[in-house]
This record gives sequence, structure tokens and C-alpha cells, in this order.
Amino acid sequence: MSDTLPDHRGPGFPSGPAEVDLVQLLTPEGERVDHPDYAFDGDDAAIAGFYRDMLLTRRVDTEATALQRQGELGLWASCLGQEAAQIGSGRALGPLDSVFPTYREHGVAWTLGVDPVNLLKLFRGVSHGSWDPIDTRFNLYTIVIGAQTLHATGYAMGLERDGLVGHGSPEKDAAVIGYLGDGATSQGDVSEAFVFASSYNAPIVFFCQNNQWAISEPIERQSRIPLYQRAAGFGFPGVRVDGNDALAVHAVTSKALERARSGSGPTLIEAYTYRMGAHTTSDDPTKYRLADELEHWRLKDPIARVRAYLERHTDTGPDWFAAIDAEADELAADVRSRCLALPDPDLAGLFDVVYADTPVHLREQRAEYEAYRDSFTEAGQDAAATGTEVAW
Amino acid sequence: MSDTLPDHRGPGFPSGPAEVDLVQLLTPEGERVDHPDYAFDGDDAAIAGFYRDMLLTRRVDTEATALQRQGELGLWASCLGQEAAQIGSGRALGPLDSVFPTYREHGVAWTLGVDPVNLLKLFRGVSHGSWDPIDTRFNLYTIVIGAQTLHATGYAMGLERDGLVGHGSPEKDAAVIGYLGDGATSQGDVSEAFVFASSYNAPIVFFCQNNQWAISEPIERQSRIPLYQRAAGFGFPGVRVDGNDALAVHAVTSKALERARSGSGPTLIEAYTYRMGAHTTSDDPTKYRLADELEHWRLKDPIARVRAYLERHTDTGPDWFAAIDAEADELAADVRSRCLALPDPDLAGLFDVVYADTPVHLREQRAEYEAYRDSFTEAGQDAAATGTEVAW
Amino acid sequence: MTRLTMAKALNAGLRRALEADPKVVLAGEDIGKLGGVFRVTEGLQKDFGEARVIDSPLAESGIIGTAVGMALRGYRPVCEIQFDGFVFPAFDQIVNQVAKMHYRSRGRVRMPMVIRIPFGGGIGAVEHHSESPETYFAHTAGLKVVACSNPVDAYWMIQQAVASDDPVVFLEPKRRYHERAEVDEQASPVPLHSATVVRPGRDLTLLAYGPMVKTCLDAAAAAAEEGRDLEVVDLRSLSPLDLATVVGSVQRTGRAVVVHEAPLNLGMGAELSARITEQCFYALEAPVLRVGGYDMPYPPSRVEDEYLPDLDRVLDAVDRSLAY
Amino acid sequence: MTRLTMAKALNAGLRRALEADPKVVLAGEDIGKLGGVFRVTEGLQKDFGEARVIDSPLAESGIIGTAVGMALRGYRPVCEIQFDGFVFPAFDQIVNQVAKMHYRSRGRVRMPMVIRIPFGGGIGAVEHHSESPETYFAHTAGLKVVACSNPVDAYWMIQQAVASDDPVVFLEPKRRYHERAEVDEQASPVPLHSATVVRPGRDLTLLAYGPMVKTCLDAAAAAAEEGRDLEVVDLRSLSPLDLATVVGSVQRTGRAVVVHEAPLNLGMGAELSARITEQCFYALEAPVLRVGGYDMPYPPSRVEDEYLPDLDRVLDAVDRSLAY
Ligand SMILES: Cc1ncc(C[n+]2csc(CCOP(=O)(O)OP(=O)(O)O)c2C)c(N)n1
Ligand SMILES: Cc1ncc(C[n+]2csc(CCOP(=O)(O)OP(=O)(O)O)c2C)c(N)n1
Ligand SMILES: [Mg+2]
Ligand SMILES: [Mg+2]
Repeated sequence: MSDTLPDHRGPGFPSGPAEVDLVQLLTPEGERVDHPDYAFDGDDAAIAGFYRDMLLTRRVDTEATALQRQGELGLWASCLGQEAAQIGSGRALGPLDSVFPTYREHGVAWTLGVDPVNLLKLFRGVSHGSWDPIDTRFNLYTIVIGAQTLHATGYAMGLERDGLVGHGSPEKDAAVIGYLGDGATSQGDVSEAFVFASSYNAPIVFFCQNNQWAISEPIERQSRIPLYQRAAGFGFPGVRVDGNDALAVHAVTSKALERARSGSGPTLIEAYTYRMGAHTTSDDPTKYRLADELEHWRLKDPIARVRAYLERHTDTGPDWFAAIDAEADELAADVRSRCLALPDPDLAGLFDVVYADTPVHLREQRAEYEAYRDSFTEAGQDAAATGTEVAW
Repeated sequence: MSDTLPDHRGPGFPSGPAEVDLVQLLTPEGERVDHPDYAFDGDDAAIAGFYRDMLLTRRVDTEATALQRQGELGLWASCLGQEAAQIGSGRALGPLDSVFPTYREHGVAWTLGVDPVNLLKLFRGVSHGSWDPIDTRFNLYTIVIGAQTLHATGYAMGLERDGLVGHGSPEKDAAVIGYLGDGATSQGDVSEAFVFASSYNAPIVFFCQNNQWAISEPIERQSRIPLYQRAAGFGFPGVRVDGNDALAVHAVTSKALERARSGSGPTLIEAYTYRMGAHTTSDDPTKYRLADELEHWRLKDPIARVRAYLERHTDTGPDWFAAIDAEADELAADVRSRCLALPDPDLAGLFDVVYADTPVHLREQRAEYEAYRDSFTEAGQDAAATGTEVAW
Repeated sequence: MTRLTMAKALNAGLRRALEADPKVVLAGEDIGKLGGVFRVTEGLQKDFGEARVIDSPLAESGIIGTAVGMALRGYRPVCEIQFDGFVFPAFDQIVNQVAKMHYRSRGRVRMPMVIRIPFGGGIGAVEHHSESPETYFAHTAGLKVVACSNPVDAYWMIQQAVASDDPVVFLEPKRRYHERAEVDEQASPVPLHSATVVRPGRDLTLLAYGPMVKTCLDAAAAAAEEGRDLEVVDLRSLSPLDLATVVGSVQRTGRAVVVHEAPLNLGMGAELSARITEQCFYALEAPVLRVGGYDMPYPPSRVEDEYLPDLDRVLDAVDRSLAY
Repeated sequence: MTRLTMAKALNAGLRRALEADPKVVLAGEDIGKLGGVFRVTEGLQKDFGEARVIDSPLAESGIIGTAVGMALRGYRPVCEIQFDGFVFPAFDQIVNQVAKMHYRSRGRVRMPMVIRIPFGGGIGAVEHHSESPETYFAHTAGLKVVACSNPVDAYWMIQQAVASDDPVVFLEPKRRYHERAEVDEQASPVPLHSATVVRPGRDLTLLAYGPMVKTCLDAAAAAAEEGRDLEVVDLRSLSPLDLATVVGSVQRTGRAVVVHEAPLNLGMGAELSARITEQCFYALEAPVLRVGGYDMPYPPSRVEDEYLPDLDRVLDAVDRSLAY
């Protein structure tokens, strides 16, 4: 048996420079460029808004990482470097659109008004999902890779059945955006989602953040050609966008959502970006990737380029940036203090949320548990009497 | 909620006449045609051999259907109409290549010398798999749709590890061919097989018999574009061949196998064909498809066109065809009589094949079963004493 | 009152569910024009349209996963898995998503989904078409699991399952699809998660569900001829178990035999034996005995009658129990 | 003699297996350069090459399904599932293919595959990272299932599992990965499918495996201070069960408590309770009691200590048993 395998990549599959087929509207230097098919339809105020969104997202992200280091969170999955992909797409959502995220879409959550503390609850271990997925239109984080893409597709099939497609207005029409990672594209569920979405022509956008890594595995392990090309074989268009360019992401996502709402079916967007941090706080990327790579991507930082644009091409001054920084610090402090104040949940309440209609045996188990728990505490009797509810 | 959904097929996805991108070397009328990329490399004797293979395959298939009707088989999955796809590809296999079939590849089995009675055992219910998958290089039938494509891929990965790729000769190199149906392309496992095969550049050919139907569901439910195009999105070539043209199938499969053996990686072949019979003997296709369709495909019968070629362009005379017919009848009669003679298996033997190393509790269960069974028969004691083995 | 087969009773129940609530949708392979391989959905697509009776691509994870999404959108999907052995590609969606979504969201979202599975053997089928996967689901917190054993229950239970706000794995004993009974569409049904004593008796309790209820009733009838008075309980609900009925019966009879087609090891008999022993320790005259499939994969059909519990094996266990 | 953590003992065992047989290959997500998220495969890709220590695409069904193919080609694949909750996408391949291939082929082909799964809770993780899926596998005929509880067993059992010609689901109690013990690489190991009495006692038998063995030993030590002499059996093999050892112990003590993290309903405790009651009916002074996870999905980590059986809950069950 040979120890290492020869590299047999067949002819016709050189990957070439990744940037070639990339939609870009704002260069890393902060210069706006044209693209034949896509244009950013917002004004400078909108761009400033993106800057604020991305900066606040990053600040909360940093704070969460710090909280984890201090033992306040069990884990944190940072979105560092992916802010443009998340804010650009999140800000493209219409009022009726909904989101099916992975576990890393903190920026998208922000655009839908999800309280960051609610994201932290999951990573602190007080809750498996603590924001309202219906009111926020931001579904719960899904940890099993790829599973949410099918949920998104089914939800989109429901939208069509509800007659929410094809009226020609984002006020009347709805679409779904399903997020996934580059690694996720290998999961059978994702391909099945592509099949169903295509077969039923569902109003959905699959938004793949190709951050180049699935924990320690580089994108080449999952695909030897650009990921956006996967879609064509399932019968719908795919497009690769510079995932560190909030303007391009916004433009591409807007168009794809519009296509979905109008009844023209699914689109796959590959946002070409980079996971600038570790996979999660449990991970040690020095084991598998070179520092060089990170340096290369730092030059393409999604926030820096918007700032450069605003500084060079608008009259946004240092005061404005300072104000955002201050706002960010304030937000971080608030998130931190509310995180620290989170009460631990009470197991007793969980017996009641396993089912909508709780069976007898779970009621008995709850009672047993409470009696047992209370046998250790003096105040036990009182707590049991008042029937403490789950407090997450 | 709207009762029926509008047809929203997006622009850019008209399927057009299916024949357009089809490799064909022998027309339904029996005329040979050229193709820029593919040529049949056999002589007229080889074509006559295909005729014989296909005819015998069909004759056994017909006999099996009759046996099912007479209650001798629990079920039969006919390959009627798919003989060219199966014989053309089976005859393209090199001496070291191996096959991972679905449950319908009776023609491929034939090319590898699998005794048809062994196929019948499965459908009669005396065995789940009764030919030798190692000696025949024809793995056991897989009923769970798509599962075998991963086995095929893993086996191909093993071939590469064994150094059986890239020596430039089918005597030294090996490849795998994994069969699947059109419906199977929707299963997550099949897409995962594409991912793994591509990622490891495995020496494999995925051979999809698009017989237009998955039980009652037309191909349009699974894909709105031609299936062979699925491969490109996974980074390897796909090709559509006239699945009713044994010569074209042979040429296309030979080339793809050669590519695999040489270390250039996977290929997807879509053999465009038609399931001329019911899905299985349990099925009633009149519930879901029009007789017209069948008539249309009858004109493209894979056997008729080879016969037409042989009659018109070679000196094969009526005697030769009559001899093959006679051979077929003889084969069918032999298969029938051996099928009827099959003994029922003995459950006792099955306790010993659950594991390679049988645990105590199964030995106990076997003993209990035997004692219990024997309590009903007078001769019981003797049978138990001699330890009757499974007889399938 | 109409005389219906179980397949037709299910069809009628599904029809009523579709009529009662526009949010009910059916999905599965070949359930449309073909009406499913067992014809349980026959005619429903014609009457309710393709938007409500959905022929799915050939992908079980896709069927259940998209149904999760439809449920999140307010629909009540009823998914058909074509045969027991083909539920496993959907297992992740069922165990990690369907079962956990209500819990994950602290009750904010519901999963009113039914997963219909024709299950069990005895129909002379090829591999994967005769299995009894109930343990996998009953062990999974967040799912409810029921099995019907006759047309009357089939008619009512399918409607109750569709009306349930919790996900229900609905097991249909495929070899009983063609057995008939009078179904009174005006009657008021037994609650979905209650067991029923289908034959009262004093000497021993036979516990069964799905296909084995008839086998146990036949065994009880045969035993009666020998003067033994067996009680037969149709569990109907495997999760949650109606332990009150089970324990009540065993407290009276002092003996229990559990019968199922699934392999013995960690079959439902294990849980019932453990529970009964916990709750009836002093009442038990004999250990709870189990009659099940042997601990092997389902065998080729020519030998399935040897594999499946039948009247004789049930009576053999009854003898052993009474011998204590 | 080397003092090793369980993670390092597994690593050393895998290394020996790779050295012993060139057909042994490892596959899984992140097992190469990273050495797996628990570092169990650390350094192995470096030493044995990418062809033998394979970083897989992110697809569990693909990992197991291709391993089936490699096994058919004569390899002995050792697959790592990153966390318990992520085994379900591979469930179909495991249940319908891995478990059935030997049977389907009447023994002509073998499936000498190991499926390593870090399992159980107690590490403060997010959803899906703390589950105990053993019932699903132990119920599946054709699979063997073992769980190690300490570094010494880990070292030997992983080698025995790799050497087994049957597929073995190998459960590693992740919260014990960092506990240490002296591992004697010259010793002769206990057979893979034998249970061991890890603490002899006369009053009651505690039955456990994997993470709960330590908990039971701690409970036995605490009970000893109150003058109670508890026997602790480490089951080690969940399928097949070493019933001889279990029954032998309970025949002596007359009482048994089974402890596991998995939910009670149809947990291993159910089967053990049923078997023990069947075989020790007259010896039992009390019903077999079970201490397990509650019948809910694994809870958020801040409350997992309340959910998981601990010393106090074990002792509580011991008290209840002794009160009979
Ligand atoms: C089914 C499944 N298998 C394995 C894991 C463990 N896991 C968590 S994240 C991850 C990598 C995901 O990579 P990608 O899809 O690229 O997303 P990213 O983390 O880069 O955002 C893995 C393997 C999981 N969560 N689910
Ligand atoms: C996982 C799984 N789901 C469902 C089935 C039931 N089934 C058997 S054959 C079939 C259709 C297969 O269609 P296709 O792949 O086109 O192959 P064909 O039968 O046309 O050769 C279905 C749904 C199955 N065998 N396996
Ligand atoms: Mg990634
Ligand atoms: Mg087909």
C-alpha cells in the first residue's frame, strides 16, 4: 500500500485565482468599481450604516470571545472577518423575508434586531435557543451542519403555498435565505435542499459563506472547483461574490432575493470570505494553517475598506467614527453585564417543554426531580411550592 | 392557500429535446453514425455478442416476470428496455474492474457471469444476496436507494491505495462502476459520493440509468435540467449517452473507465433510456403514465436496433437469430426449473451469519429456536442433531 | 357505519384531516397519482391538489427536513415513508430536528408533524421492507410514537395524530392493511395515547401493538379453549406508554408477556418489563416474558414465518409464565 | 508502564493498530493535522501518511459509506464521528449497510469497521455534543457496541475493536478523556466483550459503563463509609452483553441498580432489567432500579449536572433498592 497518494487532479480543473469570477463593487482599498450585472442601490448613508453594523457586530464578537476566555461562556464561534457577508446580506432582507442561520450568523442576527445577549445564552449554556424565531424572522441557530437548509427550503415551499410569491413587491412577497458554510456543501442534506428547492422552484436564496475552512479542513477537501458552480448542476444559478465587500454582497443578495420573491426560484450565493479567527474558542488554528494566510486576508478586511471609502469619498469625519467606537464600547459593556447577570436555568422547567402536550411520565419525572432537588435545600419546599419556571 | 402552484420555472432552464446532447453511434433504425468524441472499438462479432447478451437478458427477465406471476417469486424488478445500457456498460469492464449495482442490473450481472438463478433467489425470498460478490466482482444488490454509490467510491479509494491506478493498462489498473437510477440522484448519499469521489479523485464511473421514472415519479420531479450536468458542479465531467444504443454506451463507458483507471478521476454517465415495464411486478404504471410514452420508446428498442444493424450490414442470417432464440428459451427453461427446485432456507443457519464471531446470546437463540421448531416435528431431533446449515 | 380495510380507513381519516384544516399537507414518494405503494393516499391528490398532496423527490431526509420548514411556517405535514427500512436516511432530521425543535425553542415553535411508516413483516417482501423500527423512535425524547392495529383505530388515530401539536411517528402494520372492520364515523374515539384492554382476562396479560394484537387475540382465543383466561392489551401508544392501563392489568393478573416483531434486545418488551417490574414487583408471579423477533436482521421472506412471533410462540411463553 | 490519559491511551492503541496491520485506515473530520477535536489521532497522519489517516469531507454518511467500500476492498477502517449528536446523518449507512452486510452476504464479506464516537455529557458543551446514543446501536442486530471507562481499557479495547471482524461502535466517554492511569503495554487484556467486576461487594450490584463507572465507584466508596458493600460491574460491552457476569453478580447480591446517562426510556437499563428479572427472578430482593438521564433531550450545559446521574442519585436508588 502506498503511503501517500499521487495527486491525480484531472485535466480541466485548475482553480485559477479565486478572484476571477468574483463580483466586487468596493475594492480592499475602498474604491468603488462597476460590475456589468450588479450595482449597489444604496447611498452613502446606507454605507455608513453598514460600517456601524459591522463595527458593532465585531465589537460584540470580541466581547464574547473575551467572556469565553474568562469562563463566562462555554464556547464562542466568532464571525470575525465575515461581517460584510453577514451585514451585506442581512440588510438586503425585505420585511417579510426570513432567515435560517447556522451558528455563526451573529451579524445577520444583528440586522434583524436579535438581542446579542440572546446569542450568548446559547454559548453560555443557559439555553439552546432563546430568541423568538417567529417575531424576529431569524430562526434558531442550527448546529447540525446543513440541516437548516432543508428547513429553509420547506419554509419557502410554505411561502409559495401561502401565496406570498410573485406580486412584484417586497411588501407583499416573501423569500427565505438559508445560510451555510463551505464545509456544509458536502452534507447530503444540502444537496437535497438544492434538489427540493429546484424541483418546487422555491423562493429561496442559499447563502454560502466560503470562509475557506471547515474547522481544520481547507475548502479543497470539500470541492476542487468554485462552490458557486455547484448550483448549475441542480438547475439554478450560482454566483460568487466578494464576501468581504458589503456593497457587492448587498447587491447580489438583493437581486437573488428579488428573483426568489418574484417566483423565479432559487439562487446559490457563494460569499468568498475568510474566517479570521479560530473555528471556535476551542480551536487552535496554528495546528493546521499558516499565519501568512491570515496576513493576506487582513489586507482585505471588510470593515477597513468601508472605512477607507467613507474617509476618502464622503465627508464622514473622525468624530463620527469615534462616536461609533463609543457606541460599540457601550454596547459591549451592556452585553457583558447582562450576560453576567443571566440566571442559570432551572431543570424543572425543561420537563414541560419537551412536548406541547406533556405526558404523564414527564410530569412524574419533574415531580421526582423537584422532590429530590429539594431534599438537599432547606428552602426547597418553598421553591417547589411556587413552581419555579425555566428562566432563560 | 392556493390549490395548485403556478409553474415558476425560471428563465434559462428550458430542457429542450433530450436528444440534443446525446452521444449516439447506432440509430434506432440500425444505422451507425459518427460522433466527434466517441467511437465504438469493437467489430461486428462484438456487436453480435451484444445482441446475444441483450436477448438472453431479456429472455431471463421475461421468465422471471412469469415466475412472479405464478407465485414463484415474491417480486421482480424488470430491466426491460434497459438492456443496451447494461450490456454496453458491463461489456466495457476490464478484468480488474468491479461493479456496485442497484437491484435492477440483471444485464450487468450477466456480463460478469452471475448465475441468473442467484438473482432470482433474492426476489424469491430465499436469500438477501446469494452470489459471491468477491469472485464475480459484482457486488450484492443494494435496495436502499443510493447507498451503494458511497460503497463504490470507498472501494475505488481502496483501489488507489492498493496502487491499482495509473499504470496505463486495464490488466494492471482497476476502476469501479457504480450504478444508480434517475431517482437516486436526489438522495444525499449520491451527492456525498460525488463529493468524496471528486475530493479524492477516485477511480470511479457513476453510471446513471435515467429510465425516466422513479416508480411513479417522472424525472422532472428530481431534476429540471439534464442529469449528466449534475457532475460539473462537483468538479468532474458528465456525459449523456443514448442508453438504448449498446455501441454508444460501450464507447462512452470504456472511455470513462479508462479515464478512471489512468488516475484522472470520476465521470458521471447518464444513460438516457426508458423503463419499458412496470417499476416492479407490484407496480401498476397505468395509474401514472400514458401508453403513448411507451409506444414512443418502443420504436427505440435497444435490441431491435442491433438486430436491424446485423441484418442489414452484416451477413448474419435468420439461422443465427433462430439459434440465439433457441439458446434463450433453453436458458429460460433451465433458470425456471432450477428456481422451482430452490430449497427454502433454514432459519437456524441465519443465527450464525449475523456476525463473523457469533455471540453467546445468538447461539442460545439458535438452540431455543431449534428446540422449539423440533417440538413440532417427529423427525425434529435428527435434524437438530445434524445441525442443518442454511441452504440458500 | 362503513366496512373498511385499514388502508381505506387511513385514507378516509387523512381525507377528513385534509378537509378539517387547510394547513394539513401530505408529502412523500409516490403518494400523488399512484396513491402510495399501499394506496393509502389514493385519490387525495386528485381532490386536494398538488400543493397539498406532494410527490417528493426521492430523498427521505429532504422529505422530513422540508416538512420541518413547512411546520415552522404553520403547516401540519403528514409525511409518508414508503417502507420501514427507508426511514433511516431521515433519521438525523427526525432525531435532531423534529424531536428537538419544540424543546430547543422552549415551546415557542411546534412540530405538528406526522411521520407515517408502514412497518413490520409478513408480506413476503425483499430486504428492508419488513422491519420494526419503533425502539429507535420510542427512545427519542420529543417524539410520540403510536401504532394502530385495526381499521377503527386507524381511522381515528390518524386524525388524532394530525391534530396533535407534537410530532407523532405513526406506525401502520402493513400486513393488516387489508383486514376489514366496521368503522363508525360518528363514534367518539379513545384518546390517542391510551391503551385499551381489547380482551379482558384474569390469568395473564398479553401486551402487544400493531400487527401482534391480532396474533395475541388469536392466542387468547386458543388458550381459552384450554381454560386459560388471557387479557390482551393493545398498547396503541408506544411513547408515551399508558402505564396506568398496563400496570392495572398486571396487578390483577400477576403475569405479563410482551409480544412484538422487533428484535428482543432493547425492543419495547425491555422497557415494559422494566416498568412493570418496578411498579408491580410484589404482584408478579413470574418475570415478565418477551416474545419478539430474534436478534438478527429481518430474514429472507421464505423464512419470515419462522422468525415472526406467532400464536404458538405466544402460547409457549404463556405456558412458561404460568409454570412459575 | 506509562501513565496516560484516556485520550493518549486511545492514541497509543490506534498507533499500535496502524503499525500492526497495513490495512488499518483512519477516517473522519479533522483527524489529520488537527489530530481530531479531542486530539485522539494526534500525530498519526504525520507518521502514517494521508492515505491511511484520512481527513474526510464534512459528511458523516459519506464517511461511513465509503468506509463500507474500503472494508469490501479488504481495509479495516476506523471512523471517527466528531461528536455523538453527529452520528445520525450516518445512521442509514450504519443500520442498513454496516450492520447487515455480513448477514446479507451470508458471511461472504466482512465489515471489520470501528466507529469511534466520543459520547456523553459533562463537558459544558452546546447542543448535540453531550448525547448518549448507545440504545440506537445496541438495538441494531449486526453491530457490536462497547464503551471504555478508563485509560487501560481504552488502550486495549480500541486495538481489540480494530482486530474484530465485526463492526464495532466504540463509545468513548469524552468527559473522561483527560483522566489518567498507568497503562501496562505488556499486560494481557480482558476479552473485548467481557464485563468486569471493578469492585466486589455483597449488598447490591451497580451496573454501569463508560462515564458512569467512575460515578458508581465513587458512590460505592461513599456507601462503604456507611457500611454498605456495593459491587460495581463495568459492562464494557453493551452488545453483546456479558450476561454471565451480570447474572452471577446479581444472583449473589440480590439487588441491582443500572446507571447510565442516556434517557431512561429504552435505555440500556431497560434491557438489563428485563434480562436480570428473567434470569434471577427468585434471587431478586427488589426490582432492578434504573438511574438515567431524564426523558428529555440533553439540556443546556448550565443545568447538565442536575440532569446527569451523580453520586447522590445513585445512592438514592441504592437506598430505595435496599428498602425493599
Ligand atoms: C453533522 C455535523 N457534523 C460535524 C459537526 C462538527 N462541526 C461543527 S462546525 C464544523 C465545520 C463547519 O464548517 P463550515 O460549514 O465551513 O462552516 P464554518 O464553521 O466555517 O462557518 C464541524 C465539522 C457538526 N456540527 N455537524
Ligand atoms: C432510501 C429508499 N427510499 C425509497 C425506496 C423505495 N424505492 C424503491 S425503488 C424506488 C424508485 C427508484 O427510482 P430510480 O432511482 O430512478 O431507479 P429505477 O427503479 O427507475 O431503476 C423507490 C422510491 C428505497 N428503495 N430506498
Ligand atoms: Mg467554513
Ligand atoms: Mg428510474
